[in-house]
Amino acid sequence: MNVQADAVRTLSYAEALREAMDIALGADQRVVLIGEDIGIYGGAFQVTGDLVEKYGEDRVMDMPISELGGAGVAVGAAMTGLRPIFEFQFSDFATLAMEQIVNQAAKVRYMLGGAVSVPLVMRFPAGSGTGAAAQHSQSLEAWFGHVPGLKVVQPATPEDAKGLLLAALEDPDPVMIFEHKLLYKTRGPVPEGAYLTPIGKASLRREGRDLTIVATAIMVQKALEAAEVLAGEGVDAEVIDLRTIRPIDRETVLESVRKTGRLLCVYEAVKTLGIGAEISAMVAESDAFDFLDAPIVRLGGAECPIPYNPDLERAAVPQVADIIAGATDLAQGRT
Amino acid sequence: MNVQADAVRTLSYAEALREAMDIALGADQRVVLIGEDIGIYGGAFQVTGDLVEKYGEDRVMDMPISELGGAGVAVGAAMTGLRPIFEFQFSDFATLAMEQIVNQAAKVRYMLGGAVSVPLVMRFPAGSGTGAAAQHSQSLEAWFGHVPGLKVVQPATPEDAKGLLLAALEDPDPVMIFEHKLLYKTRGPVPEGAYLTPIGKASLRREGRDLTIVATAIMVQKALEAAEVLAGEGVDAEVIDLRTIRPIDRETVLESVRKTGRLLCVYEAVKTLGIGAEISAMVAESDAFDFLDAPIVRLGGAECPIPYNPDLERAAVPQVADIIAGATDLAQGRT
Amino acid sequence: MPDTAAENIPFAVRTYSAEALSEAFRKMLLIRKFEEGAEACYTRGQIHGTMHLSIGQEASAVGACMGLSDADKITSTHRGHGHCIAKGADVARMFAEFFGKETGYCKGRGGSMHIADVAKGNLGANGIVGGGLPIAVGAALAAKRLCTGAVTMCFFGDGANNEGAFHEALNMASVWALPVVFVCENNRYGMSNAVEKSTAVASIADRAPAYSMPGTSVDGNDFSAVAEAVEAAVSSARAGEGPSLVELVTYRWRGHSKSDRNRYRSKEEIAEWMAKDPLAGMSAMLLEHGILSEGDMAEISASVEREIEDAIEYARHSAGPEQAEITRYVYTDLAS
Amino acid sequence: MPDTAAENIPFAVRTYSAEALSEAFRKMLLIRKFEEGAEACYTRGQIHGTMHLSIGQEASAVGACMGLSDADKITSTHRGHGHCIAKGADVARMFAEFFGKETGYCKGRGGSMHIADVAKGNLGANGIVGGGLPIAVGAALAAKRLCTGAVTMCFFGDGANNEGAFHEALNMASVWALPVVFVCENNRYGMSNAVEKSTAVASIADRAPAYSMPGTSVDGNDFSAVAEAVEAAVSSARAGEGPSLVELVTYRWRGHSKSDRNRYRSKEEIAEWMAKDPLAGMSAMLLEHGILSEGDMAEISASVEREIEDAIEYARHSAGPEQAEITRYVYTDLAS
Ligand SMILES: Cc1ncc(C[n+]2csc(CCOP(=O)(O)OP(=O)(O)O)c2C)c(N)n1
Ligand SMILES: Cc1ncc(C[n+]2csc(CCOP(=O)(O)OP(=O)(O)O)c2C)c(N)n1
Ligand SMILES: [Mg+2]
Ligand SMILES: [Mg+2]
Repeated sequence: MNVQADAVRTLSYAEALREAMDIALGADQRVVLIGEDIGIYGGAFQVTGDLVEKYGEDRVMDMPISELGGAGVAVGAAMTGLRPIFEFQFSDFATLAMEQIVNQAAKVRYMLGGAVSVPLVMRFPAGSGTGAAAQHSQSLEAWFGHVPGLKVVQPATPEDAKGLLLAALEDPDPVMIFEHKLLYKTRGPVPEGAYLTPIGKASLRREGRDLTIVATAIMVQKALEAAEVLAGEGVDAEVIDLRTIRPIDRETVLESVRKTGRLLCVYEAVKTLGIGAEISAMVAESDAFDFLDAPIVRLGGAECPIPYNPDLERAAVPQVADIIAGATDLAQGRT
Repeated sequence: MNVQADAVRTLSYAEALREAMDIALGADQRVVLIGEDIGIYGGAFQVTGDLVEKYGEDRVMDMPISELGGAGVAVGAAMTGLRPIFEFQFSDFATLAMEQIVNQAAKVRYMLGGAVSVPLVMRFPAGSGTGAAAQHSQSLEAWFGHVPGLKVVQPATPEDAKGLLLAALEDPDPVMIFEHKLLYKTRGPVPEGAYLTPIGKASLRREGRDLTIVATAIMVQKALEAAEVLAGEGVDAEVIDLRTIRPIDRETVLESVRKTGRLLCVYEAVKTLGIGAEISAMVAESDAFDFLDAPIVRLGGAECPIPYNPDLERAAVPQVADIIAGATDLAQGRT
Repeated sequence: MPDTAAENIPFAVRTYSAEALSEAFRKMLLIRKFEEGAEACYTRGQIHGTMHLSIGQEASAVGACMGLSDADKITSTHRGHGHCIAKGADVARMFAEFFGKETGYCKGRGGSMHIADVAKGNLGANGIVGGGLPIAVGAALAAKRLCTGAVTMCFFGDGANNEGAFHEALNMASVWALPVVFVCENNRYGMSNAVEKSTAVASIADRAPAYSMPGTSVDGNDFSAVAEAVEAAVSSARAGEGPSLVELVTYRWRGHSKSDRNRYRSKEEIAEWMAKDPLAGMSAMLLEHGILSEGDMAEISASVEREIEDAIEYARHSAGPEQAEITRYVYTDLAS
Repeated sequence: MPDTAAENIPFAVRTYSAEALSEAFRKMLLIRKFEEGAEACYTRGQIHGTMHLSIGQEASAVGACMGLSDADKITSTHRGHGHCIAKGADVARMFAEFFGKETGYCKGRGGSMHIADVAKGNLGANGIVGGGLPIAVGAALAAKRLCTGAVTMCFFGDGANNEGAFHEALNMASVWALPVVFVCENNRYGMSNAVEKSTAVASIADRAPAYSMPGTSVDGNDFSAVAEAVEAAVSSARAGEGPSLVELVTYRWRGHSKSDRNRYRSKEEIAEWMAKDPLAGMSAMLLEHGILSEGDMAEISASVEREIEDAIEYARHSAGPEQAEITRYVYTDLAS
């Protein structure tokens, strides 16, 4: 696969993912897509789109509504020569397939002492904001961050969506991609051709001196918006897009905290035991602890299922105003 | 139910759990036990023992090997008048039932605006140390700590095992009890009759001035052992048994850290995103941050599945010597 | 026509009172108008989220519930408005829920995919395909242990029948001989996936022998056929004879949800099924057997339309939840 | 007896060469002695953890694998030692695994419940009941897409047949017409739960029609009957005719695992089944048809015993893994 990027144009996040799959299907006969309604329907979020027309039903496979079995099929196929990309229609349905993801995909290489590997890519439309209520709006990525054997990414831009999907396909181990549903229609520059966005590397999206904001997925966009407003108020925020939940890019986060002395973690998942807990703990047990000028603040989701009512739904996850308020407080906190 | 404790005798942890179920089955016709091999076999870990002989197969129900369905049956029964105690044979098999636990049991009350509740008790033999390898040795409690709607406890002593199980049965909401398998045969004083150990309250197991150790489940016993050794070396450790993972007893932990200025979190689960991450983050964002004299240290499980080889298996989770070493370093750390 | 031989009189006409039949007709019409009203509100942007309409499946919802009382339970699906109305819900509180209001059945927390009416025995729609199957078995277990005499009816789709939960639920219900009726609304598609491509059996009812339970398949658009098949299953459950599987073959006229472009099926197929309109069939039967006149029907229709209009008004004017109450109902308030 | 009509000659004798039959006998004996050796080591405290012995089920493991080559795959279960040996594993590396040694098939990381031999096509035992079912379907999908001509054989127990994974796996294998053979070793119990109490169908093979696939049930202690039924299923899979379900009715002589007190079954029942010893049946058949003499068998038996002794010695003297390598094999080492 050509890892050189060519020209740059604008695509939506969904289009960028589709382009990555198109490249992979075209380049490697072992690549197959498996999922519910990913064929003629084009995917619940139109990510696979018309790929079935180009590659046929043997390469873009609609499966019965059988998430556990389907994930297991993908695991078995990956163990024996295929390169499946498995789409969960909503990340919430991973709850049906935890057995295959956690007990099999994540562990079989280790349990067999390295005799097999599971080059499996799993895609998860995640997050709230679509009015689909508690069973279709969860952010469950932290669970998988707790599981050795898995790699977990959360692209925040179209460019990274494509690059991380292609990197996941090159990876010999199972990679889970959490795609925030509200990002699908967002647009951004996406290089043509094949390129790899490294798994395990955070991205410094904005430099700043006063505090570090570590954000994931859609919160990266919100944090950047907040940072612009904060700049006007004299607060210079550094924004790090974590990109990978497992393994975490420790050094990029620590370096920033050593510089700014203040850390705000922003994520959509339920606050307790979300990724912000790990970021905070990682910093608090590192040498960067000595550079901290104020408590580490987390802005996470409310401690409730995602409600249906749109006002409550918005209130259940951090918004730009919350980030501004949190950052302002933190910047003014004791030194 | 009589909530007064009577005399005190010694029971094993498994016996204490059985006694709690015996009391409940005797006192309330709505209580039923559901699980695999909990009848004539007495449970994989002999926790239900001979209860089926006393209460019959309608109250102590062996179920087919159908964890998702079984958990769903328990949810439906709890919604409509029974008080099921559902035993997962190993906590690892919760991976098959995450759908019912997380999407249904945890959320249905909220999704229905309070119109129903799910008074369901789930029991999970958990943890490593039995040579059963990667799929039978996991510590997955942190996942559930991330899920609003659930309560999660980890009793460390026979007394708490009984008291928390009885408290779980009195609770109108779903409660998950993680029972470390290596604790089943440990013995301790257990009051007779019915009594409730409060869910959401940590227990101060040992007072100390130099550092705070927050431990869960079997790590409580290891931390107490370590504390004795540390005392001989002039390090006075305070040991808190967290007991409940969700909701966390914030105040007990913060108060201790305000006093000692040093915090060591010890837990068996994989370190990354385990409960120690939440404890650390909770402290680091609280006023107790200002009392910290050193980084917050976490001692968690290794970043791998639990290996079969016994030496590796031991090395995969914190041992007494690790706690002593960690506490010694921490106590000597900068002030 | 007093001379007609009994065997030519449909089961429903033979079995139910004129009042009951008239009420069934009214409910079917109410479902149709409710769905049309919901669709209109959705299109106008008054309802957010997504929505799965059951237009075309009215006979199945209402026919199946004929043998149930309020003490009996149902578990429903993402396509659950019809079940909810069939089980006796108030459409005003349903609309209020869709509008996200505090007066809704779920106080605005659940929306269409979680619509429920616990007082009438509806334990709730479910956003998880197959999620209600084991829950129904649990409700049946509770009824059996508590000797309530209640039956639980579990609605699910053809797509759901390929979930592991289906297998586990039917197996347990059978080995424990529980009073539950599994009603599969086979509308030929699980979202875009045709039954022929997803399901390794010609008729879902053919899976019943794998659980040693009776399985029947009937025209789900024929109110009387539905009622007959499901009543038999309910009676047998109530008599302690254990579970049954009933397949109701039907069709959804609208797309799967509001984002469906219908690319997986043809206009002709849709038209063919629209010609088998269950409401038309019901009207014809009631007219033929003199249960209702055209005039009666027009009156019912007018009252149903008013009911829907009033319900939408009620929903619109109800108050939404307080933001401060966002975490209320996560746990039972032990103080209160 | 050259005059015997062909129909009186067992399938196995008609079909396989003397060498193949002798090898099958050797493997059955090897399994028996392996399990006895493992049990002894366990009792002596040389092996830790738990262990599920397949004594009594040797005909099923060896008979089922008769039609497979190394290119064909199997997925196995927690009771997987027999499958592993039947598929051609080296017992020394198996013992080394049980002893937790670096020379073991899993380098000491997996133990009995994860024993595998990927080079011979054994994708591994599984600690999760039913865990291997969808994985087998995936391996069959890969074989079909990559046109390898390989068949996948999926072993599972009667207990596993009530898992949702069973339903989903069989359904998908059927709708996609994949080259997989589902072999249910029905040993009458899932741990302590008797089939009659856990499974709503008289014979597991009766579940095949729910997936429109052939289902057969045979005496799993009769090597020839097993080979005949499974060979047919393998051929049909290889010919592109899709999956089959074969039930092998057998019995485990030992408890479920080492902690079993056998309270759920009677001594008489165990004795009855021990009288149907598959090894005895195999010996009798080979003697009767002049394939092996008593002397041949004694020789094979002696060599098998030596093999087991040597294997245990090998395992004992092998080195264990380095503690520093505890996280090795979690991820592929991209540097190497
Ligand atoms: C476990 C799960 N998988 C997938 C979905 C997405 N989804 C919602 S409805 C549906 C189709 C269900 O088909 P069927 O059971 O036939 O019901 P119908 O929509 O036809 O009424 C799908 C795939 C879901 N909600 N839950
Ligand atoms: C998902 C899961 N549930 C339960 C268990 C515990 N367990 C291990 S083997 C077993 C019985 C399996 O019965 P069966 O499939 O008939 O196989 P057998 O042991 O009889 O060979 C049980 C309950 C498990 N390992 N995995
Ligand atoms: Mg359908
Ligand atoms: Mg068995």
